[in-house]
Amino acid sequence: MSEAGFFTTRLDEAVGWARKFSIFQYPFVTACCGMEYMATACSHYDVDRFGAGLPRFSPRQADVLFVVGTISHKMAPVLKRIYDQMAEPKWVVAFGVCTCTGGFYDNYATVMGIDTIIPVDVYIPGCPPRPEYVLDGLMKLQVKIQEHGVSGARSAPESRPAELVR
Amino acid sequence: MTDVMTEVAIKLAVVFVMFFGVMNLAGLHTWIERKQSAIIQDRIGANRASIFGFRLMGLLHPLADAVKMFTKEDLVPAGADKVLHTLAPAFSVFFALVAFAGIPFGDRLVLGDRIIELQPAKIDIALLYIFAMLSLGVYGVILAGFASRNNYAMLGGLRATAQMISYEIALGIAIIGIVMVYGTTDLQEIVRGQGGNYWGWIPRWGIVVQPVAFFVFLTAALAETKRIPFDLPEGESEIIGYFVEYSGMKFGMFFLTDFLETILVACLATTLFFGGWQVPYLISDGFHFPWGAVLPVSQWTYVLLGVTSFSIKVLVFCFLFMQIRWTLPRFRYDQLMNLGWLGLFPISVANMLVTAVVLQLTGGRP
Amino acid sequence: MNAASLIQALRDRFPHAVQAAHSYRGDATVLIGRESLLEVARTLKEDPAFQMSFLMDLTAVDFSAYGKKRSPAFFAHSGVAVKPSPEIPDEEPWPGPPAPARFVVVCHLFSLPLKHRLRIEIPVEEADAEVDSLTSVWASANWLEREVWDMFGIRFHGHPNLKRILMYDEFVGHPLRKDYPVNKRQPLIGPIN
Amino acid sequence: MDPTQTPKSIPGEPETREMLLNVGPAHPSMHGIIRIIAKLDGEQVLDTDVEIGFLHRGFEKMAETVDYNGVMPYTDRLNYVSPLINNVGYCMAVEKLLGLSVPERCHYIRVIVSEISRITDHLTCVGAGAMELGAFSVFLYMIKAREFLWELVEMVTGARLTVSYCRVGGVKGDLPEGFEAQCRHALQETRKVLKEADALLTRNRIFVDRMSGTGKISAEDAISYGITGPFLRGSGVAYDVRKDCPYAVYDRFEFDVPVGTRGDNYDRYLVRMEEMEQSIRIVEQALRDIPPGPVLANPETGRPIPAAEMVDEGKMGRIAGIVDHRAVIDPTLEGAAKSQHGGIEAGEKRVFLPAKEDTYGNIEGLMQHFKLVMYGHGIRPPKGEVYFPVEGANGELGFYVVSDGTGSAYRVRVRPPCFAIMAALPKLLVGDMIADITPTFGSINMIGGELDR
Repeated sequence: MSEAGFFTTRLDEAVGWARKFSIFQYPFVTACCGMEYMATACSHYDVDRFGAGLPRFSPRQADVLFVVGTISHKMAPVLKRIYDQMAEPKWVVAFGVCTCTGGFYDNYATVMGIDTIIPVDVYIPGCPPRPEYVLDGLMKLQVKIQEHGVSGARSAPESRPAELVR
Repeated sequence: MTDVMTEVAIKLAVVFVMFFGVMNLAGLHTWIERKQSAIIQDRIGANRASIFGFRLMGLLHPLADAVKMFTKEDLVPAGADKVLHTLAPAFSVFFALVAFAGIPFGDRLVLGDRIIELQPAKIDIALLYIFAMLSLGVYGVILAGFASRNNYAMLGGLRATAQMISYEIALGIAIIGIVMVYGTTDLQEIVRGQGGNYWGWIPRWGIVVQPVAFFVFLTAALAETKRIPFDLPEGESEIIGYFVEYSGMKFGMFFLTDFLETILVACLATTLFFGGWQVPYLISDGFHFPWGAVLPVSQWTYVLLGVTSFSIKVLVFCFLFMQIRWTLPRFRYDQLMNLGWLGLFPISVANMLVTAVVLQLTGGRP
Repeated sequence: MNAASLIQALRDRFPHAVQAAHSYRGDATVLIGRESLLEVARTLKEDPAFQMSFLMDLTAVDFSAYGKKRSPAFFAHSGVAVKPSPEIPDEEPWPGPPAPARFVVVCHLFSLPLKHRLRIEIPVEEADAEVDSLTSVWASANWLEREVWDMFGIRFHGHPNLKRILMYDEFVGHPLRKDYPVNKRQPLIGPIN
Repeated sequence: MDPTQTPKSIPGEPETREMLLNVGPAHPSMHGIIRIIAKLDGEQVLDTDVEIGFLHRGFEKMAETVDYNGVMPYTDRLNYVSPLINNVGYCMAVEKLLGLSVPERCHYIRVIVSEISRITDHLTCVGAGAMELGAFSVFLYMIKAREFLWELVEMVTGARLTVSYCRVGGVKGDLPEGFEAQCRHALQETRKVLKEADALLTRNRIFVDRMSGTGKISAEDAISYGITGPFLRGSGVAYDVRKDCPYAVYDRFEFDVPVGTRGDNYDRYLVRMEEMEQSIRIVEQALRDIPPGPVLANPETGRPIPAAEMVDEGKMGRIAGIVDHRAVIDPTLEGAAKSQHGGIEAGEKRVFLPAKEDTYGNIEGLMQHFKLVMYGHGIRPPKGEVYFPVEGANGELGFYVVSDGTGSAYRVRVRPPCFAIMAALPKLLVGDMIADITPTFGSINMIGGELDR
């Protein structure tokens, strides 16, 4: 490692550390998964232990967009807009099978995976995922945030490129 | 010349102590609040952030929050007034901070022939000054609401305006009782006036003389800090709040203001009603207990005890506010107005009149 | 009032409006023409003999694929057919869907004071899919009719605000019709997946 | 808009205008899927327009594409706060269509799980309502109690939330060992939490002031809007499907139907709190009275014949339990008697899935499982249409099923209880303040899956 890089690396690490322990989430709760989201946030599982216990209902202030529950085609533009309104750096967690792939609602009304609309960082499958899965997903997100760094680009989105077709 | 320099240095030191204490307490406040709510709610609360493996019971989480907010993108919504949008949070924090200048946090310290007042700024009208600053702080909220070009923020701003105006009146009139009793608006003098005991054992604190004023003050002051049950301008679940369009550190500044104001109100309540830095039975040369025992203490110990006593009282008040925050639901707009104008305002006026009459009858001594 | 007497009472009251009736599995059902729907509905709600205070549900069935549904089975009659057990009455077989009409609008009524239920079915042709709105009788018909319009494309004459309710305005077609493919998507944004 | 209500601008006075406020669909108290466009005069709501459909997932269309038991997972996701009641409702509708009667123990189990679900639903509703008023701790207490009940549900069904516990003709499995003790423990914990919540809310002046007098609806209006459940009972109408049209074994239990008097949010809160008590009471009675026996029985013999036992009996020549199946054996092994297979199946009423031991352990069980579960197989009810209502957590939850005699339903329609209440929302909100949108909406207990399906 070059000497000039030393400071940058340290800074990256410090900022990554701060970001991963201060996750203000925007819960975009639509459906069944919301119940497990609640369970995760409440006393038994307590997501606040990871520093993610402060949901912000303004996308401007949120760091992580938790998309919780099925997204229908009617809802898709709203989701996209919320994502656009968020301030950088931002991450997206797809919570539950419906947001990951559309689940068993393979029909005219639902979006087959939100990664067709917005990039997704962490997928938490399950219908709905148990709180333990959610905590696991959150820890994976923390690792990802730590690796992101202050200047570095986001690690490549694990999704198909969003192609806007009207 | 050197005299002036020393004077300035001492003043700076005092200001620094106050500033340092307040800012740290504000940081700590978030941590206490998180932990305290966790205890109320059968949770553990934030505890994962660690440096070199030290978790310190989650004490590092506020630090993480602060660093993160500094590195977050700052957004100004299209159509918003850029200047005002930026000014608003600065306004808020600035006025909340400068208000602390009037708070005495200890008795005077005598170093040789130099007398150091443990109060950042010695102002004769400290009480009025603090109120003025509190009122100006509202402009931050109003500006934030109006500059954001967002209906929710606008509603928040409107609510804040109405709430502040109505409660400041009750707050002011409640305090007049205290001012009449102690005959001054200088906070240091008010605190000094609270030294000594009634009948030898009840401390001569404001709450003993003005119990009604205390409860009016506490309620109105709670409203002033915009916390539950008076958090209408924020109202998370109804209107997201006047800061809905703020991101990054600008939002952080509003966040900070919230805590600063809580601490300020706790300081005021302590100063006005709980004897400020007074310790029961302690006068400048030592403890004089009601049963006649005397425990002499040195001057330094005396001052330090005063500062400690002040801090503990402030913390107790902060804790009380948190306890209320996690227990009660929120008022509605009209109920808030009713409580302010039909409840607190008449009570405080009546309290003022009764105080005046009693003072007249007793010849001006409490 | 049990199902049979309820149907009889209705037949006596509206000899021409009631086209058919059955009480399959004890559910009193009458088939009435759409021209007399409003009159029947008002009477059912207000007449002390019926007192149908609730319009519990209003929906429709598209019978265009009835009997033509391709079974996905290897054998047409695969699966476990079930005959009813003796203690449950099955004296009256189900007459089947009303023949020429494609749609049937189905209302479920309930009388709170008399505790009886009634199903009204109104056959509707595809070419002229319009029924009188029941909003003037029961307030609950408002959204339910909007949903039927949205899902089946049946219009309701006299409805104050007949527009889509579950789908978005840009959506073309009516998804619960049998000829709408189950996964034909019309996304607002994003690819057609 | 009524012109008399619109404040006119007077020369010299500042102009007053209404403000349009768009609440939702992404709004903390709108549960994500409602848009309320409110016309405001200051804080007062003059007019509202409610838009729904943001969670339309095509339940009714999907139900037409899968077999009868395959609809079960979709019903879980209708009212996802009390999925067991949906399961029970759908199963009982199909059983009515089939003309099946299920064993007594199964009825009791269904009652127990339904009531547990009802408690979880009301807990969530009251808790979320309190949270939206700012009393955050109450919400966490409620969810804590719900967690105890969910552990119980998980113990019975194997899943916390999307349980798919019922089957046409019974339930998936019997109550597990130690259920009763665990259940009593969970109910005790729930009672404790209810007491805490009661202490924090019921006589809390701020809470009472916020709730009473807002979101008012009269009994006549409520009936006209088709509102049922706690919402209707809050308006003083004692309509409860469990009492008025009893299903399963509800007529055997003693319980009260709480009713309100004023039809405001506070009454609905009280009704819900009391209903949880009554549900606990029902569960306790059911636990006391539950008879032993099969949970998935052949209605003909009254007990299931495990396939293994059937084989063993057959080997020993004791075929009394088997003869009534009138099996026709194919004489040529080439399928000449295939046409008669319909006849074999017509006598078969074992529409339930066999126990897993049987499925994995012997060929008869496996075949039965295959016939019921595999794609293209499954139950084939007679042609017909039925409507079956149960008391869901929000009101009358009705399933209307039309069968064309094939393996999948021709049409499945749900009568969603909160759809009717949501239709009345504009009426409830007008005249109140913005801040009242939250508690009124909370008292509806809108569940997206059920509302938009």
